[in-house]
Amino acid sequence: MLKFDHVSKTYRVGTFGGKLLHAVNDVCLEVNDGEVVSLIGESGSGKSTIGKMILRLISITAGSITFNERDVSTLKGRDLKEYYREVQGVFQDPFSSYNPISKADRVFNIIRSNFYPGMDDRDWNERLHRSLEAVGMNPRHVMDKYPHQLSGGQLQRFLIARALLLDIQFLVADEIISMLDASTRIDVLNLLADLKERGLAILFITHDLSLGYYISENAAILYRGCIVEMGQTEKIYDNPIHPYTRMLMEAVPRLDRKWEGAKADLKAKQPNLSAGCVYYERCPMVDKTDDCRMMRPVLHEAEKEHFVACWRNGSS
Amino acid sequence: MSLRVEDLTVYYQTLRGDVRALENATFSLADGEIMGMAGESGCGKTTLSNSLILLTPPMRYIKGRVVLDGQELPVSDIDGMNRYRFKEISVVPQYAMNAMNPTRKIGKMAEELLRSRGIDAHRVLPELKRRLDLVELDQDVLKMYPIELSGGMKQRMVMVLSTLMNPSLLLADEITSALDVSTQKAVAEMLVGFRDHKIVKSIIVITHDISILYQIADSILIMYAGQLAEKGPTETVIHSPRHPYTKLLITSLPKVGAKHDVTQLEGIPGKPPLLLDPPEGCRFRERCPVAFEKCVEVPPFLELDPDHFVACWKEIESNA
Amino acid sequence: MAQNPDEKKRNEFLYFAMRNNKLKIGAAIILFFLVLAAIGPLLTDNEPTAFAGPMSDPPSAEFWFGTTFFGQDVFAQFVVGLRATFLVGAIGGGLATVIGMLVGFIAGYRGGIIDEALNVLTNIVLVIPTFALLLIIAAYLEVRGLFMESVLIGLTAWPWAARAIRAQTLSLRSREFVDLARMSAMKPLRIIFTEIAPNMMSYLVMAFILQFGGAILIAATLDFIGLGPTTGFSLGIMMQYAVLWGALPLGTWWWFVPPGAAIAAIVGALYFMNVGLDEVFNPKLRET
Amino acid sequence: MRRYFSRKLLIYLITFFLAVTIDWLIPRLMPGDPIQNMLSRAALNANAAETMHTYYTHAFQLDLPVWQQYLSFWNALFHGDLGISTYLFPTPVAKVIKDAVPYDIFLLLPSILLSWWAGNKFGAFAARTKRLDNTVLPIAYLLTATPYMWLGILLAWVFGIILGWFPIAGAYSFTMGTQLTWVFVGSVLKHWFLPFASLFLVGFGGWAIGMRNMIIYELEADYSHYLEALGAPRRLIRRYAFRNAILPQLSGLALQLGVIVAGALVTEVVFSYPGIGYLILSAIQNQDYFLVQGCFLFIIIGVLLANFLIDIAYVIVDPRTRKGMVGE
Repeated sequence: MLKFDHVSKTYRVGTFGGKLLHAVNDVCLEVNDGEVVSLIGESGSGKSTIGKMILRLISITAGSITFNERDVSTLKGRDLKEYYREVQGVFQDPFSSYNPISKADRVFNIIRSNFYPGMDDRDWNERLHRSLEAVGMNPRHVMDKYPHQLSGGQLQRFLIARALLLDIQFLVADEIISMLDASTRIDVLNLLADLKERGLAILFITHDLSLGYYISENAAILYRGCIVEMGQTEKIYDNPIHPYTRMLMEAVPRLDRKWEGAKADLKAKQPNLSAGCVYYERCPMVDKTDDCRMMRPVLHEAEKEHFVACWRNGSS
Repeated sequence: MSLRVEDLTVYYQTLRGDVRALENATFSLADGEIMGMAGESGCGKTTLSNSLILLTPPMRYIKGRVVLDGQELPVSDIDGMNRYRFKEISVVPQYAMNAMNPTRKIGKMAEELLRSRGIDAHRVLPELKRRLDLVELDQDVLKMYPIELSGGMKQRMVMVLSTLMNPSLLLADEITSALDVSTQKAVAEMLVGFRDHKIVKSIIVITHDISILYQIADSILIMYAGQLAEKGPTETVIHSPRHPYTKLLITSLPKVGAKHDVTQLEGIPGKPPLLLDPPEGCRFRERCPVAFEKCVEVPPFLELDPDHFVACWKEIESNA
Repeated sequence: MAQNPDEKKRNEFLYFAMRNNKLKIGAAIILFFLVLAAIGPLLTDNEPTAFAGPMSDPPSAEFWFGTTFFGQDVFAQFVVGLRATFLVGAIGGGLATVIGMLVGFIAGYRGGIIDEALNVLTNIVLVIPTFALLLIIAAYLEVRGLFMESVLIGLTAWPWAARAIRAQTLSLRSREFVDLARMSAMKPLRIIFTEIAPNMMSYLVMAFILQFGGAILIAATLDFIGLGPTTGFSLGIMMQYAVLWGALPLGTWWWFVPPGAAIAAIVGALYFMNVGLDEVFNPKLRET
Repeated sequence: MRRYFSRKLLIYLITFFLAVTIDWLIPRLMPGDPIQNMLSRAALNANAAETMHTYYTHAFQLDLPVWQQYLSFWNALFHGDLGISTYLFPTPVAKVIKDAVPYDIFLLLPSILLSWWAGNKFGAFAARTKRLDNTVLPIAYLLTATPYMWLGILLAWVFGIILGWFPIAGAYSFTMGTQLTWVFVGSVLKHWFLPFASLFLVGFGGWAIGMRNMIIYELEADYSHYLEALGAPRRLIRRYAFRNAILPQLSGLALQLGVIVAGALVTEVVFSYPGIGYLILSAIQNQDYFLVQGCFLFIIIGVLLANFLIDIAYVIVDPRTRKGMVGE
């Protein structure tokens, strides 16, 4: 369905655009029909950039993104509109996703005026109620309200309902529950899982490992714009190979066991070498070779359905 | 060192009247104890921590006493509290990332702050340097401006600054939420290090992330809609909580290894009440699965097991 | 609930606006002068330039503001001048705000090269002492109407508004609801005017108020040095004649005090309203 | 750092080039023919006027094709030759301006800098308490809303005519020549005071308001709350807030120059103070091409230079921009 082919994105940064920041470099990724892939990375790893590139909110510097074999970056006017009929996104901050001065359900009206101008009221209300029920909300309680009168969880489910109004096949969920309270998080997650059963493909972007595990079959770990490990979620969690993934697994605070393992090295300098492995500076492995420093490791299959980008395959 | 808080009640003034953000908070903290304070957004944890050190408008003191090391803290007297701030009680604020004056060298700012509090900056310098090594910060950070430091470095610098006078109580407000997982672990462990090196006597760690508290806190206080729900040793609160809200909260956290198609987790239906006009009695009763007619009265915060306090009539009755 | 929360956003603004005395005082003064400008000429049957009475007569029952060196009725001149001042403010200020909005929105929303180019243009017009430019252009124009002067002022005073609006558009553009609008296949212009602009109403109003006041000051200064409208009357021209025809040595203060006082009062009231609005829109400035 | 200044310099160069082009273009479009204007004052008979006209047209190269005039204008500019003033014939424009400049600098520099400094101090002071804020600041609003010339007239009237403390015209009393004696300096100062006061007061109001808003924002900033939480005295918090609030006021100064120049121009007219403003006005009234060009050019250079100096000062004073550039 959706295919990333060596996609890169570079920004000019610094007060006068002196330096180049490789937000995303050379990413290859695939999401098939009805599949949930979680993209896991810390802040600054480029995961949101990837999400925005799929949604055509920012341009692509190199490589191509294809959706059902059509190149996304060349879509214009009517084709772009059709693309949005099938691909939608939900963002992190529910309160910033709504125009503060208008009612929350205005997002539905925008969809109607742009995508279903001809539809008469009866059909539209029926379609609207169906998608609201699909996200487990009672129209009478939630319609005709200002955003600040609804909870974060409700607002996010509203956006999912908005996407369901279209004939959506692919949803980009960019950190959609990180701003929600623990208690309402799970409802939204369960909703995503239900939608998956009904054939919706989802790219679930998050920084939280446990969330990624809960809902996705496949996962990709992102670090400084590169996919360092990818494959079946169980395989990655049970037998993490890349040193960065291993460090993440140890550092994540869990409720079932206490922290052990070495203290993280805090003196990490900013790696300015763009050639070698991006994790070179902080990599704890003792026998780092010249390859690590000079050549960027390529994703190769360490075991079935489990790829890793590390010359030493993490064997310390 | 010991902290005793009795019936502390603080409201927020707004146009539509007072938001009753904190109601009759009563708890105590032993010497050397790291207490985690957790709860969803708007439960009053930041109000409680702010009122211990900087109770300024729009917060309004209603009633309650705070006793630190046997001395009563004049929390409602903004100027009177100055004597205790920084020396007896200090804070690592939520906004630590931009807590330092951007146009001043960090060393210079620290010096002026110390001098303004009547402390000879020169005498403290060696100790300051020693603590920079403790938090793995290079000493020439003092000659740099805050803009030149990364998020994690600024966080640790503020931790060192706030604890320079060896306060007996340190309030650490959401100090890990803005950090990456790896720096988060390091900073949290450093906080414990501050207590172990006797830099501070005891710490209150405020966060919405309970799994961090499980790693570093000795005891955990759970709050809900401005009321204290439960306080107890970390192990008991996490693995055998007694307050219905804590139980639902812990079960709704996805643990690594929980799969959707295997174990479907449950959220808590409904949403926290607006505190402008909160429901009578226990404020969780509208969402509580075991609520019954007694819950219309405010449940007392009783010690049902040794050092395990719960504010819930169901539990009180089952205990009797 | 004490108040129906449904309309919380809107009446919170009204709630504050009604209580903000800076806003109320400013608005009252502006209203007073507007009324004066509207009904003023009806109160006196003298033509502004007619020789209606004794020369340099101090204010009296018959001539409320006294007469000029030529015996013209100062009050008649004053109210006509007021109209001109409000007109210049409206047209000049309005034009500057509109250009500022165009430049600010496009630069803020589009970004990239267009933003860079518009920024350079804004900086150039900001750095060039536009008043000296106006001076020369005005000298060139044989016949100068009030409208022409206002347009000229509008064309050179827009950078302030452009900078403020661009900054606000940039911050709003990164908000997620704009991305959501783009994903709903909304055209950029529609996004600007239905999503971004309504959220910065406060900025647009404040920008207009500042441009309105600024235009009045520039126009009065131009008129004072004789480069104002050749047809019609304005407060600046009054002051020019007063100084030219020795109002100072003669001590006929009633000739030059009222026009200047009116300008200072109007522009001052506008700035006062602006601060009041600022307090209503961002609570930080409100005295706790 | 280097790129930052080269980008800034680029903008100033483009501005200068554009301004000079406008400066050259506009007088050319002036109605009427300046040579004719000049000659008509000489009241010559018909054919003498005719030959004089062709001679001067040639002398002033007005017969050359337009682009050649433009090029010669640029190279004359670099030789510092701004042509001959027809209004004050035959003195060269450059000399006329050179005489007027000292008065301008003497008037503008102190009034701008003092009003900026005093306005900021006063604005910070007024932001301390609600009572001060509501009683004292309205005066600042009124001051900044006052047209420069009106304040000048008022001061001239009250202090000049009624009280008679200060003269209200010229730069020094007409009875004495320009020689360096105490009496002369005394007279210059007395003549200078009212225009200075007028410029000072209007500017003062504007800076006070700007500072009041800026300092309130800074006092609400996170670093202020942090200092409060650590029990730092109000004095230190206010000092830091002031230091950070003054920075935007510095860049504000650069942007205000255009408005201040207009104010100075008009104030000079009120007090017939022989600065560039007074000069440019009389040049326009006498349609003296070259003098107008020269004055306008000088104003542009002055404002651009000031802007550039302020930009440099800003980078030195504000570590954020300086360090920001060097950072990642």
